[in-house]
Amino acid sequence: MNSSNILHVLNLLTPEIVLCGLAFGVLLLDIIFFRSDSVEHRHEQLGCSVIIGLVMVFFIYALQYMDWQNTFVVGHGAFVASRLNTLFKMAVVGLALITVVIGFKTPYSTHVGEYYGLMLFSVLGMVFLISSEDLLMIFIALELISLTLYVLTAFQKGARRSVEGGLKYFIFGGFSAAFLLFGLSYIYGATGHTSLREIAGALQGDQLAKVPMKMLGIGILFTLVGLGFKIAAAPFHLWAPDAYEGAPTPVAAMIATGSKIASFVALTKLLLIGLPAAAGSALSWPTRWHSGWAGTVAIIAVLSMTIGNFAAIMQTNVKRLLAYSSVAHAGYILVAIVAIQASGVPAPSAAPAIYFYIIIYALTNIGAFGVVNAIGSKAGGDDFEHFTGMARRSPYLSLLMLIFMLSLAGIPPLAGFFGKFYLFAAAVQADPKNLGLLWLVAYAIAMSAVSLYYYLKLTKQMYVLPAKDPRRVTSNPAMNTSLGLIGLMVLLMGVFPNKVVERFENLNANPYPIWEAAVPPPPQPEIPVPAPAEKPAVPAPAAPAPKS
Amino acid sequence: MIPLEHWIIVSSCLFAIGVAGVILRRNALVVYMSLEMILNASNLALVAASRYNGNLDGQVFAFFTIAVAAAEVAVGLAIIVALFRLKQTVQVSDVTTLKL
Amino acid sequence: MLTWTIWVSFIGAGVIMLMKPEKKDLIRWIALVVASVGLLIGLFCFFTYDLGGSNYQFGNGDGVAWIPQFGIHFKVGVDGISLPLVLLTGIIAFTGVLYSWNIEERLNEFFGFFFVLIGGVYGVFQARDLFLLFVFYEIAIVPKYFIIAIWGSTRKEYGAMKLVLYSFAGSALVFIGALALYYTADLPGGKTFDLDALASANFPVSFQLWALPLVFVGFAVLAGMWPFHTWAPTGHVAAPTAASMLLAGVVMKLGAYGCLRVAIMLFPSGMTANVTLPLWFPAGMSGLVIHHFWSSVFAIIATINIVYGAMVALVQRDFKFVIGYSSVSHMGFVLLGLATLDLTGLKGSVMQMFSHGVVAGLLFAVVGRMVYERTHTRELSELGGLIKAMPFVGGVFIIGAFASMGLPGFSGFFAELLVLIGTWRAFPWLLLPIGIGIIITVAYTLRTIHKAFFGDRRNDMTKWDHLAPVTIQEKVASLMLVAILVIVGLYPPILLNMVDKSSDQFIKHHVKPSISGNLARQ
Amino acid sequence: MENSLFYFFSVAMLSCALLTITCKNPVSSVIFLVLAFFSMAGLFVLLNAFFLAAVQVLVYAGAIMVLFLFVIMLLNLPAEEKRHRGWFGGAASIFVMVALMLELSFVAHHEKLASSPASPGIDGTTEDVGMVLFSRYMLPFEVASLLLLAAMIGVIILSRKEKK
Repeated sequence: MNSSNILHVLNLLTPEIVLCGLAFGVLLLDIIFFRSDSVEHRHEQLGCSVIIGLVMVFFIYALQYMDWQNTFVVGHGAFVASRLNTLFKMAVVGLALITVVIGFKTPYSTHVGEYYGLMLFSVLGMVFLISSEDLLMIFIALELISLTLYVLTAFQKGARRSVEGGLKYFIFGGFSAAFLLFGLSYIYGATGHTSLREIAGALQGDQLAKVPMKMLGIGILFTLVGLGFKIAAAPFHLWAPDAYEGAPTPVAAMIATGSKIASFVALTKLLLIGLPAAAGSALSWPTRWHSGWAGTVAIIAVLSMTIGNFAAIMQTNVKRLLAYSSVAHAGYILVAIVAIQASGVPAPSAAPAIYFYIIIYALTNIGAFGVVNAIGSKAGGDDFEHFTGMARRSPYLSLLMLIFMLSLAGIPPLAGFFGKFYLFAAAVQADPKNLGLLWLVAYAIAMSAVSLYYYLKLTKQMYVLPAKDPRRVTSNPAMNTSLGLIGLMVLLMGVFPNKVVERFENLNANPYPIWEAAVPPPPQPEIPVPAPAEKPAVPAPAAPAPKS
Repeated sequence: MIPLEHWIIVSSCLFAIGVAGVILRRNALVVYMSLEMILNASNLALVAASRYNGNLDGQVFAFFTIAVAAAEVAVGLAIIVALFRLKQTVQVSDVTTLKL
Repeated sequence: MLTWTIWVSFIGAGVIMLMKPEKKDLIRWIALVVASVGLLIGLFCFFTYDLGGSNYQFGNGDGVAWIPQFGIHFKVGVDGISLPLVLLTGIIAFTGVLYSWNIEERLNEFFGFFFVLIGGVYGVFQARDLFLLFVFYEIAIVPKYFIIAIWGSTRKEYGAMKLVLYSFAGSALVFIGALALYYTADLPGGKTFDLDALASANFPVSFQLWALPLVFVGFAVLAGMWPFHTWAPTGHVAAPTAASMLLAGVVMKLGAYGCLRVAIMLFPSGMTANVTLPLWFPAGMSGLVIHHFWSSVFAIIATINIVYGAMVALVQRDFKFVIGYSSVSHMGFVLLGLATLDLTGLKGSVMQMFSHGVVAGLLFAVVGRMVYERTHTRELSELGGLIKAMPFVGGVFIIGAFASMGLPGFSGFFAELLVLIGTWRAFPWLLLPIGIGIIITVAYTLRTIHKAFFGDRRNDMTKWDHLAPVTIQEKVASLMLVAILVIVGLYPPILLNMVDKSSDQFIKHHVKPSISGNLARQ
Repeated sequence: MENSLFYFFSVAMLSCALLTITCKNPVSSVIFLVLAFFSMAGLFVLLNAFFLAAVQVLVYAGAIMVLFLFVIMLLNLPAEEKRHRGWFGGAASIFVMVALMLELSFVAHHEKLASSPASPGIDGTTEDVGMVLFSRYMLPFEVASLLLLAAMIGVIILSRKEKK
């Protein structure tokens, strides 16, 4: 690495550096200037500075997004800067921004600076996870996210729920991280590489014969278990309801949205870029079922949809309901992940559909958590009974919640409907001649019909039952505005999804040139890799039996 | 020369013991120790694979794992201390406010 | 221009939703204006529909690209089959607002949900793109829940949830079928959801044989097809008057219309193909061959609907349940007409949709609004002798009941006659049970009229002395519905001409080319 | 020589690990785990990973386990632990353990894995590891520093006593 090279890398990393500086800045500001102020005051001042900083970072990403035509790779994939990644980073930063806004007037702890600092570190972890295409970086970034979120979950030290939620989250999370690491070590052991593209190279063509496939299979299985914890897919979801319920609502929102987006992007990349050759097939069981991760993911998807939806029916706490519903939604997304490589060649719409859906999902969920925070902090809790008759007490927030719930249930014209349509259409598209994945899609559609029941159960509390306590519930204008904007976006992305879809399909399909080691585009690239940005150019053949 | 197979077998045995520990023990501290064992099992596999693959990536990976494990243990112990201040227990099964 | 019926309803819903609930009269008048705009546009189009012109009119040609990545277009237009249903929606919406004049509670939300539902229904009847149709279909589902659960009566939350879950499960079946057919259709113009293009796709018969029942049953759930009809009586009974009018009058037609416009139009061969049932037989026989398998199955189910609905209606004690089950019974005629795949049967089916829409609206209005709101009971044994206290209501109900029985001179007569002729051609062996069903229909209708309005002399008639007088809104709405029944009954061509034209086109273009058998004789 | 050392360290490590999870007293668990980690360091030396062996002793056995001991002493935990799991939990964990061991060993045994280290053999000296660490893995290294910082802040917040 020569000096101009390092400068270029720094240039690529500008927003991350600014974000890091912001985290340090918030910590220092709190210690140096605001130590003696009241908690509310510190909360306001630091919150404002974080918001300003995040807006700045968001705009730097936006500039990068508009500026770039190429994909830059730093350190063999430890950091990949592409437009698609930047889009996700914008989403994550935007979600963090909303998280700060919805938690604005509800201080959970006297450690305000640390609260925001840890939140920003978590966002940093998400940003790095999104841009990593390297097993090591994926692991470290995931741990950065997890550790900060463990602490943030237990942040209300005086509340038993919070600390217990934190402990449960930590134990399950630590277990999953250990599984993930063990899986990664096997993948490394089988292929000898940590970079996803090098792994894919080691699995291509005649190289494949040299790879110990059973060992690789074990590695993939354990990695899936580890990442399954992160995305809260059943049967690895047990932490989710407790962590969501125990954590302060903005933190729960972060766990449910930002960290989900990042983990899904990492999972998609790992399977799509690194391991397409080991996909196997999950088409029309049992005749066209070949062992590989596709089958495993299909089973996890079925379990998630079943357990998530049926357990959600029994919940009487809104946050737990959202937790189980997020398990179900992870299942829907996994349906499309199965389809990525279902018939040996990548399904063209699968990856964009996943990207579209996780954005929609995150947007809807952060809105829902925002409403839960606004209502919960005023009504004294987030059980169903606290939401009874809310349509009379707070028509605006109730209408927004109605929109978010119906979007999650997949009712048009809201974004959730088109998102589901896109996911399932992409899944069927994987094998259009024989409709090989229709069994999975049909199951998913049936389960989403079940989901309407519990979303309506919550809205019933708000709209149908009479209020016990007639006092009105209001929230501050900043929160109202941002939640309203989210509601509007959920509506607009459902009515006019074509623009967004177009963007994702372009980003996914257009093979922007990739420049290894980050050299500005016009001069000669050091190692131009002839692969498209998000998928390998040569469709790898379905692997024969990668695991026992 | 010891074949790679033996290293992997030792590593998987350690992994299995760690998993059994997590399932068996209700004391959060011992659960943490079992988690450490799993991480170490992975380290062993990484370092062995690194030696037999002929690159240093695995060793560097293991180095990072140790750093991450240290951070993780510190956070976990801090949560336990916070919990202990509230409830005077470190038994996982005593965490009952939340339903499983 | 007809598209404005959709937009006006949605905009109206938004405006009303944002108003303060205290301004009740203003809300009511705005709702009436919104409904009458829809009705007037519908009427205008109805009378200007060019019988000599192209089949689809008032549309936007080949549509506007909406989501081009999936070949989804915003493509609307009506033919002689859907235009009467659009008009019907306008009529029911208008009279529904009038009958809801007495609602006091959360008025803005009520009319908000009401017009979202109406807008969705208008959309379904006008959509010519499968995706668009499905979107509107689902938009129409959720408001029903809130209308029933908030403003309903008698187990309202249960009834509402059951209704919504049944409809949603049905639409899930349609969704699966839609995805499957989208990718199976091998069209020169690429993948599309355009219904006309899909209709020319010639799906393989083996595909049609399983996709047809999926889509047909999915839609027919909403049409009250046995054995998925159980949502209908509970839902109708639980719903407030305007909602039961809408449910029985329009929403059930959505299901039947979907069966026609999607299932039969896209999969005609699925209806008529022969199926070999792999039964065990003595050596030499391979199995039982059933001709026109799905067509026969649906015809039999429709007959069950007619007979079963009538029989259950005969033993009901609750006035509203009688009407609820009679709806199930009458929807059987609609489905039967569709299942015949015969021009006359199809015409009868469409006529029956219109006629039953008006009749059901009228009957539910009488029972839910005019009787129950005054007497606060729907038990037939407690009613009785109402004709003296409310002669107007009694008269209207008797006319409606006669129309529903299918007496000549009312719209229902002609509709059922056509369906029966179609059935005679396609499935003559079904006429016997249908005949029994019609006799039972006469029986329960007369029984209800007798019990509710004349009744036992021993009953204490004085308790009805202080009933509130019938309001002007109720009178206007009732007279309007009665007038429509009579006009269509005395001069059927007003409706039949356009129905005839489009049904003929439908059979000619979609059913006949792909039929090997001799089911469609015209 | 190498073979016998390998078997010695492996057996020592696995038995110490087993003892760790079966001991009733958390303090003895910690001691056994330290022993297991020492054996692991020995295994690392056999793999020529000298730098890692040192780190293993310093960080794991030296720092992390001391932290454990420190917390156990701080909380003054009772030696006896109630066994809530009963025989079912024990049987389940033994089953899982044996199944995992057999499955993973079976997989390792049936793969054609390398029988001898790659040539040229690589040495995990501090210099070699450092070279890789600060070139290719520069960025993860920086992120790891953030991770440690975040963990530090979190630990301070969580474990400090609040003034009432």
